[in-house]
Amino acid sequence: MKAARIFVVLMFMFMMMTACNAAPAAAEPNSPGSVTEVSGSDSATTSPDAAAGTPEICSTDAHGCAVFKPGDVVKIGMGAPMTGGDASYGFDISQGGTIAVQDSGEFEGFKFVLVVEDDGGTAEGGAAVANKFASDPALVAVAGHIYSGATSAAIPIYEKAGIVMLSPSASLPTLTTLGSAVFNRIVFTDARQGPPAAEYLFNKLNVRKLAVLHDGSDYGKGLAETVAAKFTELGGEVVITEAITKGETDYTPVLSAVAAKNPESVYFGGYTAEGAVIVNQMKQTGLENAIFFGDDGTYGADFLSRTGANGEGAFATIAPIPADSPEKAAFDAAYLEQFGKEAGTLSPYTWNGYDSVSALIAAVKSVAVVGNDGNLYVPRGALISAVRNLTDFHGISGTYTCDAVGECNTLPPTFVMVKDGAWVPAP
Amino acid sequence: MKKTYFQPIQIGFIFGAVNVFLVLIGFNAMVASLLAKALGEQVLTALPPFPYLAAFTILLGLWCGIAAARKSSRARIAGNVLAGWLSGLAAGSVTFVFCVGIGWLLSNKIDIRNYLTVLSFDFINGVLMGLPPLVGALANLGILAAAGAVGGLLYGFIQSSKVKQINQPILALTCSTTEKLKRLDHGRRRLAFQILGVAIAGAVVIFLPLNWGSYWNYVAGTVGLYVILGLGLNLIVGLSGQLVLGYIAFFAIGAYTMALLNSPLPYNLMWGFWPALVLGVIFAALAGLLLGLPLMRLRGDYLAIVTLGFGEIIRILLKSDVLTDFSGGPRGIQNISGPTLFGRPFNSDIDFMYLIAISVALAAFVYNRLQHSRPGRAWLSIREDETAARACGVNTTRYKLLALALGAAFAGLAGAIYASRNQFTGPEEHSLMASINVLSLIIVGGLGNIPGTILGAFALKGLPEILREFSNYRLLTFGALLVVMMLSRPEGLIPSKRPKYKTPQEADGRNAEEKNVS
Amino acid sequence: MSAEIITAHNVTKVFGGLTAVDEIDLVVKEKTIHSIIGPNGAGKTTFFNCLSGYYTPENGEVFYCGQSIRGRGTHEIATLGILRTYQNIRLFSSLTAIENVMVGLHHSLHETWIDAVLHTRRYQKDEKHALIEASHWLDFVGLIGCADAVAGSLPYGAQRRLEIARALAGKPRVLLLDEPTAGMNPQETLEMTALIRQMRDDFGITIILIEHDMHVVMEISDFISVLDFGKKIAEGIPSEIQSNARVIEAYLGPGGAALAQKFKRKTRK
Amino acid sequence: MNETLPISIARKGANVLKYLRPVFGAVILIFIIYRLIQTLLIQEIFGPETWTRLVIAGMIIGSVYALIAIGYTLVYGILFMINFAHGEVMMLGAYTCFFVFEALKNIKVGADHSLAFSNAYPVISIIIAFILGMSVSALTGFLLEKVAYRPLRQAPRLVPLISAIGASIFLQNAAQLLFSPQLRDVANPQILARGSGWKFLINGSSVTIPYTGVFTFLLSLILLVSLYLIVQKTKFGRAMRAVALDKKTASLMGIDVDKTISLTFLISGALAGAAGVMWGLHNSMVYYFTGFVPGIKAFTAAVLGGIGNLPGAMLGGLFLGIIESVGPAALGIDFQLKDVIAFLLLIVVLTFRPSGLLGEVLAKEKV
Repeated sequence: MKAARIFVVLMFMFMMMTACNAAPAAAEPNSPGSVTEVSGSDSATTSPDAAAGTPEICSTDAHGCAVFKPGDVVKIGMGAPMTGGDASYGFDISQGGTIAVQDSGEFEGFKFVLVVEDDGGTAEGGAAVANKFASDPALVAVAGHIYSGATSAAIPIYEKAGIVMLSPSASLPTLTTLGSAVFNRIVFTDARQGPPAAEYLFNKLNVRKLAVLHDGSDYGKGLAETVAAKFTELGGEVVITEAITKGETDYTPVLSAVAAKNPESVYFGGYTAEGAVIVNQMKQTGLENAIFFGDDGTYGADFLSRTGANGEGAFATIAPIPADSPEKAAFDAAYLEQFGKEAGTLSPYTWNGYDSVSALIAAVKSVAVVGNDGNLYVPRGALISAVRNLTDFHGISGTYTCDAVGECNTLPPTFVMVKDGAWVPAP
Repeated sequence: MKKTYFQPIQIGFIFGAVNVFLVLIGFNAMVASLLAKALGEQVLTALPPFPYLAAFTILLGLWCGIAAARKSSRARIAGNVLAGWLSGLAAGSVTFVFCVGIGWLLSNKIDIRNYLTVLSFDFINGVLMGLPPLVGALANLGILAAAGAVGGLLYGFIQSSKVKQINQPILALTCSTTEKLKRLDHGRRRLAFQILGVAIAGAVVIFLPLNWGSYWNYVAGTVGLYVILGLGLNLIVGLSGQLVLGYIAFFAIGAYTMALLNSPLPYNLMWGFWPALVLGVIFAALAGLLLGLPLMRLRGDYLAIVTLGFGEIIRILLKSDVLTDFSGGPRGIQNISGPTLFGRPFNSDIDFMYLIAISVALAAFVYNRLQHSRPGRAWLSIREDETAARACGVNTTRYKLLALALGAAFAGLAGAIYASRNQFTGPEEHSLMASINVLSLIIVGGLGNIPGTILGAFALKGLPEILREFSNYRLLTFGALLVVMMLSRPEGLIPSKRPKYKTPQEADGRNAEEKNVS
Repeated sequence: MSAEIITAHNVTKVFGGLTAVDEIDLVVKEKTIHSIIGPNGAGKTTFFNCLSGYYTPENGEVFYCGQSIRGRGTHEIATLGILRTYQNIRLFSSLTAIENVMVGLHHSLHETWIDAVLHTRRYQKDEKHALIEASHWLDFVGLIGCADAVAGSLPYGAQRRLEIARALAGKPRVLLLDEPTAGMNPQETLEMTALIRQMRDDFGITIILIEHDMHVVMEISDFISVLDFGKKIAEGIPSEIQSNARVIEAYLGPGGAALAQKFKRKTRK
Repeated sequence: MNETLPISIARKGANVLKYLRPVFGAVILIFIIYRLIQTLLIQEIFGPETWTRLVIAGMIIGSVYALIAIGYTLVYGILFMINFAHGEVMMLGAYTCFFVFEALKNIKVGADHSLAFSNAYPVISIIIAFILGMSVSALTGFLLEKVAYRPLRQAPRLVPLISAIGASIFLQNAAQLLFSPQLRDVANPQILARGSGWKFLINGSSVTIPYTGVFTFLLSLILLVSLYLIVQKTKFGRAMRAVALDKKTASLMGIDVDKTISLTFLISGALAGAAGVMWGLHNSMVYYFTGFVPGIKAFTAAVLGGIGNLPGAMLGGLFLGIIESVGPAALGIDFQLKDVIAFLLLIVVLTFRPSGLLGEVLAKEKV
């Protein structure tokens, strides 16, 4: 009997909702000037008496302070795809972040922890995770999100909550042009490496006929477009522009079509998985003599292992890495020790993950103050500006200085090539 | 006699295998840390302390014992205990072998994480509870065996009459209330339920959004949108019996209409939310018609695969270079402006929650009215037997098209709201998996009825959010649950029932309801 | 003599090599009960399918009230007033009995989906009308007791009657019954024959009947056509058919005269 | 009597639909032909070597699709259910291939124990890979049926489908959590190293026919033929067809329906396993999502050829593969849109032949 069933269902809804409701904190912590106090590790109550030891800054701060009692942990969030086809990125970057948390130790006896939530890389997941983070008063900053789709949907929510972001990998150009105060990123974007790559191709390698491929992702596509534009501007000819389907393992049809235009070089915007396949299959499709030119996505150890001899003479643009600094070596060792894999085998963004988290923690340390009541106060507004004003932060995959819109990886790229089965600086 | 020993052991082996599998994917560590959290301990490392890991093993053992005891239904408690113990022993022996294996790895410092990713040394150490390999393995064996026996004992107790007596009063109470309700006549009973239902719904819809935070608003909103989608697909699959797999394409059309009309890029049209909403619905419906026209001859899985193709076509086109200028390609379309109401912006999470609640109510209303009408009956007849329906004078082609168009319109509505709520839409939002989700939710809920759809939407969109605590294991758990749900309730959580009509003859006192046994 | 309502003019239907219906001419007078008999595989049902528009004959025309209905969709023909039942019952088995009949009423209602959503006056009117009509027809076939029973759960005889009720709801001027008494016990058969008569007498429906039970046929038919191997081999009033040698051969094989005698005597009683 | 006729006997314009389908088809066909003429005759973008390469690539990927599609169609023919998890079964086969070669790579043989087993005895190691891969997948398919499908045999048609979807999600994530989400490189034997194959020149540029490709094609052909013989000639095949037509009657005739169905799943699983190993050998990259897209494509292929029809599945697979690789070039469209072309073609085919290229065989579907 229908009415009865509707009734039952509604009851069920009600109970379920309230049950879930009990778990995370319901408070919207960050109204201007308010003080939210963290009791336990993840539930917040605004209590007047906490105002006793409140430092000046909290009352003036645009988004108020996050308050931690002694023994509480300061949470850094990360929204990443941990399930679905792109999970390897989520795993890798979050593992990098975990090590960063371990390395950056405590602050005045307050521990840090990285909270990783699965957003599946989609806007729906991104918004859900963002809302979850926004309703957790113990969470002060977000290292993410990983995919641009999720990030686009997440930004407005963090904007409202006043939580600062520092994405290790979201490369969609328009993310920083929308005038968001909280969003910053350390990823090496299209605009940074595209034009120089084109110039290098045209001037150093004397390429005149270029074929441009990309993997249809926003990252690869944007890159390909910038390169093509610059290259034609320089007077070269882009003979063909094709997009491949990500995640496949047979691109001979596309490459055959490319070969028919016999270009001198093939520029590919995308990641190692597809890049390696292309390099291998170029050899069977009449592109033996064309130079393969990749990006920071195709750079990496597994590119070498996958292409073997075929990879000889392939180029790539990468962020200027402080030539294997001791920190980097230490990180790689720690990564291998903890996760049983070489750093960078899961995705090219391991080190970015480490850097974004450690940069965020550093920023928190720079703004946090211990009130005379022994509580830790993290002024969110100050934190936001601190991240935006990041200057010469020496990470293991680059030196970061954030500009006015939140692009933190602004140095020109360095060029590398494969010689005798190893990446070496290109001439 | 042989069987009585054999069956528990068999069950035990299955559980042992499951245990090994769960350990190999690190599930035990996750559960253990959940336990730790529940008991108010902070777990900052990936691996919780040993006792909790042991607790997981104990729980599994208990379950194993109970299962075994239930299977070999013995009268006496001793029998249950024996069965539980045997199964626990069997499970333990499987685990023992496994533990010896990983113990050997540990003692020889062989790192195979490159292949089995969780088997780090301290994880193995955790599984062995910090004891030397053989001892640890034996400990596992012991724990499982003991827990199995205890499980058997528990089951025995549950069987024994004590517990039943405790249940008696409750049973009596429920029975009596249902009796009371039964005694009310049809109309009054219906009314009572409806009032109650509406009251609860009102409570849920009006009060909760205000005070349960943006996160649960968002989740509830998503569930709501999927309820709309589910109802739309139910018109097509549930009522008119056309299996459509690319349903999300219509959702995409709605979303992109909203996006293109209400975002600065690429066109900066800014028509406002409401007109875009209406247009989204209309375009989706038209798309449904256009897709339907050539394909109405196809049936069953042929239609399914073709519509699947349609969905993929839409997604790939939206993503492709060809339409980049139009749809933003893989980047999708960003900061879509939210709705405004009477001049004031109407785009906070709470506002959207209300908007979605109203849309759900509207969708349910429309669906319900269509269901009990001439078109509704025509659809049902097509689902049941297309040839006979045509022989009754039903223009099947026209009604199939109608179903497709209306269903698509529902999707368009959901899509438009979705886009403007996320302020973003991109091609990957509309992948095949989304279509499959919608189909699953209507079938899990129970094909062709509203409460089922609502419950299904909860199961499929609410559950993964609730399973967030399971971190990386949520989809795994979700998949397993999907199978279990289907196995336990093949007709769906709430099976459909046929409506009862009050024939004039009944009014004359000839009460038909009693006579028939349906 | 009343007018011709259905006229088939050398209708031919071929499946692959086999000619199921071979140049059949048939004239059905209005308000008669016209039986089509013949041994199994004589093409009776195929001919029905040609009449009801399920097949379009390769050759020949079917005239309904003097107008060709060639190439009309089944549902069109149904709306024109030619309805049918099936040899193997085809009900909407998971719908209730009354719903089945309401589907039968489909084309006599006019509400659109918009009416249904808005509950316009037309909707109210139609639904009320539908309910009354449907229950009337259920009453007529004596199933009003199980109005809300799921059709699939009804006993065999009841299902047959329900199928007829569904057809009647469509306001037929011609009703094609395909073996309505198949698999019924004598009692049910009697009821069914009575029902068929009643339909003709009370509602003036022309009934075309496929039937194997000779008693039934001889009892109620006004006119009989006999098919064999797709061809029409005889036509006439029952008594003529009984004495027709070709028919007897068709049924009993060559030289079944003796049997034919018995046959006659039995029917004379 | 004519005055009593319903007016509606004068036909309303309802039958526009009748003509719409041909028109729709004609439009698409005309477009295709137009583009073909454009690219082939007028512009002449590609030389014969390109066309050869395209066709080769198409046939290889097509035969992988065919291998998976055969498994699909086999199960569909018997249970009328879309075994959505079939792609995942294939994925497990591919993983097995990866693990086998990893293991064999580390077994050193030869005089100075420097030579990897897989390089020393490539044929043997490939055979091992196939045996293991096929058995793992077969076992998976068998368990899948036992656990997830058998209890639902009486349930409505869509229910097993959802259960299958659940199983598919489960298997994907299980593989991810067990073996990590990393993209794995299969350590092929040297002779099957990437890009190795018969090379020959077509006007001046070398065209490669990879060994693995030829192998894939032959294998799928062999398996198809043998399977066809099994279904048509053997006692088990007869049992299968009987079960497909009518389970109840079959069981009355003394056929063990459960056993037959289990066996069918074993076989289709083994086929998927073979496809997986081929995938590993040919593309030499494996990860937990490997099965998803090929699964969908293979199902499309099965439908294209006519569900339940073994030669149809083979044909559909090859057809799909070739269309995917040749289509874009021939029509002068972005390769990104190859799936669009494939699916459009599917729509066209099905609008004109509603039951696939070769039509259904095992039994007619129940809706």
